[in-house]
Amino acid sequence: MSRLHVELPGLSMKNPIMPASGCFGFGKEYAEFYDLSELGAIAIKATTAEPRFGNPTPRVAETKSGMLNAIGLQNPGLHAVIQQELPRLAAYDVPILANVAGSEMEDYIEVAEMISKVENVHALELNISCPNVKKGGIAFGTIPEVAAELTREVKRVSSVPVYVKLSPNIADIVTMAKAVEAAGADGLSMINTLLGSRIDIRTRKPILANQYGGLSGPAIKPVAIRMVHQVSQAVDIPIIGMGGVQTVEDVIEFLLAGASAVAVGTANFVDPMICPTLIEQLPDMLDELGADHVQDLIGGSWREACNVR
Amino acid sequence: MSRLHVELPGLSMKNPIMPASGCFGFGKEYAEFYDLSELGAIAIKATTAEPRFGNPTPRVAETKSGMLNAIGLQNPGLHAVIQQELPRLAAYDVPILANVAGSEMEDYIEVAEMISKVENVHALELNISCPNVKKGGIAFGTIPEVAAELTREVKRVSSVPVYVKLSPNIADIVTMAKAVEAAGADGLSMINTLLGSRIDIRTRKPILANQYGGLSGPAIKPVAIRMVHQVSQAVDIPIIGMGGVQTVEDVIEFLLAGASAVAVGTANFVDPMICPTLIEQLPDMLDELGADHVQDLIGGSWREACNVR
Amino acid sequence: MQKKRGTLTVVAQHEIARNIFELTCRGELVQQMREPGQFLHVKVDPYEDLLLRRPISICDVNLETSEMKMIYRAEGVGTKRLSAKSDGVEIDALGPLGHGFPLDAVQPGDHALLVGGGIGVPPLYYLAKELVKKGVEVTAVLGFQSKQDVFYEQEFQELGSVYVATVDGSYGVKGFVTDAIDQEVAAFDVLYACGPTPMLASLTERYRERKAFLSFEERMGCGIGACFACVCHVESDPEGATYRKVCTDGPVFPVGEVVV
Amino acid sequence: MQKKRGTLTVVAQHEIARNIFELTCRGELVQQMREPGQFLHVKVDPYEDLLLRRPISICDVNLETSEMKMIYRAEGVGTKRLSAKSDGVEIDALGPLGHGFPLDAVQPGDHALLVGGGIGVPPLYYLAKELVKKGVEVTAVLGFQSKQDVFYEQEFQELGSVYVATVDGSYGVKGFVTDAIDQEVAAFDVLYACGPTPMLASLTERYRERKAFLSFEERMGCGIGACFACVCHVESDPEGATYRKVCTDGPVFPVGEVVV
Ligand SMILES: Cc1cc2nc3c(=O)[nH]c(=O)nc-3n(C[C@H](O)[C@H](O)[C@H](O)COP(=O)(O)OP(=O)(O)OC[C@H]3O[C@@H](n4cnc5c(N)ncnc54)[C@H](O)[C@@H]3O)c2cc1C
Ligand SMILES: Cc1cc2nc3c(=O)[nH]c(=O)nc-3n(C[C@H](O)[C@H](O)[C@H](O)COP(=O)(O)OP(=O)(O)OC[C@H]3O[C@@H](n4cnc5c(N)ncnc54)[C@H](O)[C@@H]3O)c2cc1C
Ligand SMILES: Cc1cc2nc3c(=O)[nH]c(=O)nc-3n(C[C@H](O)[C@H](O)[C@H](O)COP(=O)(O)O)c2cc1C
Ligand SMILES: Cc1cc2nc3c(=O)[nH]c(=O)nc-3n(C[C@H](O)[C@H](O)[C@H](O)COP(=O)(O)O)c2cc1C
Ligand code: FES
Ligand code: FES
Repeated sequence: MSRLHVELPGLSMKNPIMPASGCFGFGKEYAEFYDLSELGAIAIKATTAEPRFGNPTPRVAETKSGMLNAIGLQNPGLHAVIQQELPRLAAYDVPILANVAGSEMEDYIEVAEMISKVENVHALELNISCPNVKKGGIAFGTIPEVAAELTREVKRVSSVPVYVKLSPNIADIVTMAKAVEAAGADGLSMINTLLGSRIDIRTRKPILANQYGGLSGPAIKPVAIRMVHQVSQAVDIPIIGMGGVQTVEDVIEFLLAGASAVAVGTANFVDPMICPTLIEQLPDMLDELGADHVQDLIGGSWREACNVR
Repeated sequence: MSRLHVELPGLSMKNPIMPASGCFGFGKEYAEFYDLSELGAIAIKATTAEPRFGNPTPRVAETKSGMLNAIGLQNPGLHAVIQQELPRLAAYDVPILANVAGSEMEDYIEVAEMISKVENVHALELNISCPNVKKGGIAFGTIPEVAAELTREVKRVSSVPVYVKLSPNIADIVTMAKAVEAAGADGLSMINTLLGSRIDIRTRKPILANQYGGLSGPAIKPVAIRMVHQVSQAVDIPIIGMGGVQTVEDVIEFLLAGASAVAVGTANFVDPMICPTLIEQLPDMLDELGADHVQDLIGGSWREACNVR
Repeated sequence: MQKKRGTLTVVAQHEIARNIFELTCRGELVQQMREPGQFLHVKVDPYEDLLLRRPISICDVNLETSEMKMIYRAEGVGTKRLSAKSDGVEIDALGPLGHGFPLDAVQPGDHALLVGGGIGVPPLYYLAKELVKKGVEVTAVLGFQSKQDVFYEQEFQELGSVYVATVDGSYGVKGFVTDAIDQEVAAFDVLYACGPTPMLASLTERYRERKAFLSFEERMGCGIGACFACVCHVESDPEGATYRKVCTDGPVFPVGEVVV
Repeated sequence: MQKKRGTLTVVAQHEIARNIFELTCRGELVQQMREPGQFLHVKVDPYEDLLLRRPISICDVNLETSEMKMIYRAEGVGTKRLSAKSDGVEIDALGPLGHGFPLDAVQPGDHALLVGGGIGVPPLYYLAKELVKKGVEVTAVLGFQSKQDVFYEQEFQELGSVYVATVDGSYGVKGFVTDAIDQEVAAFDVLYACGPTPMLASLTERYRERKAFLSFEERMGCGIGACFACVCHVESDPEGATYRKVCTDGPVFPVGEVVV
């Protein structure tokens, strides 16, 4: 077994690196830069039952060491994803994590049931940051009971393991993580974006047409590291860590915090080659840190045995 | 009345700029750089009933466009603040906002009652981000009912207006803001720091001795702007906005978002002259934006009349 | 897999009008810049506070010297930093990206009208050169705010007729490019334009039935089609889920294809 | 109000040992650098991704030319960026900050022992020069990891006797500075030291009763006493609320004053 290999529920990964959902489309664009089979896994763009155009533009704004996005879950809909996007990805030797979104419990269930049956979908990632229309727009991801119920329902219909993608916009991430673990989640993805805004001082209006958007990039890494560190010590399911990863040192930091794999989001926009570059740099980094295997680092910031060597 | 003057409960400010609590000590150090009377107000370091040493070091860590701190509310205690620090500040023509902290309701009440009686204390700022020892370490600032109760109790004993300083580490900042407003808060300060962490990949340990710390600086500005934008539309009390202010454009962004005054924290460490520099730059910026008065900008991103001009 | 990312070395940088900079760079990547109207996605510097790349049009290309030019307005923090780069500095660029102006829409002997507004002028220059090379007659109508903002009038003059409009009337025709077209331009076979949205909107209204190609701007994330930041509606389904991406389907679209 | 912030212009920068850089700067601020052992709080560059300043000791000062030297190890991201600065670049510095080594603790004719470990060596150089100027005899014991890390041996030799220790024994005495002291140094009137915490701890243990001054390191925010980042306990109240700030009360403390 290679020193980079990690084994997560449903995802047998050559290495711990995957692009994060929404930051890699369905892979087509990046396939022009490198062979997608090099990746540990791919998290595809959020899929909803129906096609969605998403929010009006501008949809992105830059912030210091970060960016805001309010794409609004634009995607071609479940049918097109199954018919067109997933078959194209089947050409690569890489497990797929299908990000599932919706505005009602039923939407999630429909998408989860159907998409989990596709041969090259190896796991689902429930995007619980979406506002629940029926519950007055409150995000599924802010109330542990609601998130747990959603997890349970999706687990019931899914043919593959289910990861729940946690939103950082809450006071107590540990309670949330435990609730979805208890509801049957096979793993966690964290973190999604922090809710933010920027105002254009000349137009006096928010830059984003949607007013608010999700903050990602290096700016949020400390929040992500803190949450992974807290949650990994409180749950028994693996964590896909993300938020601001740009360098191989960032990857190590997430592993030490307690992530079993690491997703790279915004950095793909800055450097389309970032994922293969990080994968290439990992072995030397392991040597430098005196680690035989990526797995020796997981949770190393709090696991005693790990710190001793 | 000067174009920079703003009038807030208890704080008659020559200009909308004040240093943020904990980032300015009790002013002594900055008095070596400029005349403190130039400032709109001063938020002094959190004061607790007893002297506190705070957390072990390292207490700060750098993050991309931000920093983490876990000072742990080090301060000389109520008595020394009243005897030594406040009298020294009385020499300046500047209103003082006294930041009050504690780990029990009674601590807050004691400090609030005593410190609010000091002549040159013009308002209190309740730091509700502190963990409540009796309630199992849950921060006062994460549960609206608890924050409201604290606000009510402090209002009861305070001789001056009370600002409540909100923590951003919650899902629903608007509910929190409304709860403390209903409990009698005269104003809001927002935001305090986001909880974060960094791990040293060589030692494999969190850089901060305390493991977690508060994230401040430009990295968090989008979160602060979003929260000020949301809350200012939902409450009728004024907001002192803060989080990542470094430039005069940032000041304007906070005003447009809905802040009535702006506090500058971390930037003082980078540039000790930042506050007077911003104050000096404001009039030209108003000219450039075609604004007669700072007050014309407050809430300009959502107040219709303001956008028309 | 064609290489789409490279390092460009600054060869020269000049302020050619008020806040308008002409940046000349050299690098291997230039060999791929064969389609006028494409753009580069530029990382202003290696520092991470300005996280995103900036889209800047390719203004001129010299395949023999492997040199290319960009022209940009130093307005925001990124373009201001870019304007401080001096000779020898290396710039990380992604591109050439997107679909440019279709050259096969004109025949030798045809008359092409090129309409540029402000910072939309640059991509038209490389286009003009390629059109002239092909034997197409070129007329350029360039609009600016004021006399101090005018640039590249001379350069376009070497390739065909040029009419300048300024909003304040301090130079050329007073008013917008459309005023200059009305006063100066008789006929044309194809229209190519790049400029601010109101300009594109009025050109769309006027020339919807003509052979016309417009270059659009939108805030971008990736620049390569992956993030869905730069999406616009199409006229045939203005409220629906059909879309075009400015970064990959555009920035140049036939008139009437996308909602301005 | 004495001005404590200024711009220093890079005059020269050299790598003088493995990853060790000597940076020479010129500026008005230098005129205030009269106390060996003080430090500058340096903003590595104007970009905001590296938000905080870096504390770097003043290593040498030439009041006539208004030039000063810093020596630092390029290890983290900030010092690496600093090492790329070339002549003419301007650096924003706060300082001189803190309390340095007390020169009045020695009399002409006294013998001072200066003990430096690795990147703790630099501030001792300016100290050595000032001591020699005062007529004090100087012996320097400098500790490094390995031969490739040794720097400034020659410079100290011009001022007095020098003994070098390397941990791996590849140069000088094998072992720590304390081994070199044991082997080479007979007596001294006052000890001045700067280096890693374990070194300061063992010097404290040995020389607690002597006249000794140690320079401490702590992560800093403001560097001027306002943020309480750099606080340490005092030996007389090791668990209590009494404290010293490394940035303003230190970085140099009499032995036994603060908890190592
Ligand atoms: C296809 C295309 C081609 C372009 N060609 C040119 C050109 O040749 N010359 C030129 O001067 N400008 C051109 N622009 C506009 C140019 O991209 C912006 O002026 C530039 O990004 C502003 O960056 P800044 O850092 O100065 O501003 P900031 O406001 O600091 O930028 C912050 C963020 O907003 C984005 N942004 C701000 N304004 C615009 C804008 N108008 N369009 C797109 N993104 C924006 C930036 O890219 C960045 O991500 C082009 C835009 C597009 C989409
Ligand atoms: C009073 C004083 C004097 C110093 N003098 C020198 C000197 O003359 N030469 C020299 O090479 N080094 C000196 N140091 C250490 C120097 O400050 C650090 O090596 C430097 O800050 C590391 O910055 P970085 O960006 O390379 O590392 P990073 O790890 O990227 O720095 C991140 C943050 O941590 C801080 N930090 C990291 N390591 C240290 C450290 N050891 N001490 C304090 N802060 C740290 C940085 O200042 C920055 O805020 C001194 C430290 C102090 C407190
Ligand atoms: C443009 C953009 C689109 C995103 N879309 C999705 C999405 O569809 N589903 C999802 O779960 N997360 C989405 N995210 C969040 C990312 O997957 C990731 O959690 C977050 O950006 C933090 O990682 P980063 O800092 O590396 O970008 C999106 C992020 C960005 C920047
Ligand atoms: C070192 C440090 C100490 C702080 N101490 C306090 C404090 O004692 N009380 C308080 O309410 N906020 C404290 N804060 C929070 C700031 O007042 C401010 O809310 C926050 O840092 C965001 O602003 P900034 O990004 O401008 O720093 C502290 C912040 C820092 C960086
Ligand atoms: S900019 Fe990312 S899809 Fe166009
Ligand atoms: S670094 Fe701020 S008090 Fe010492």
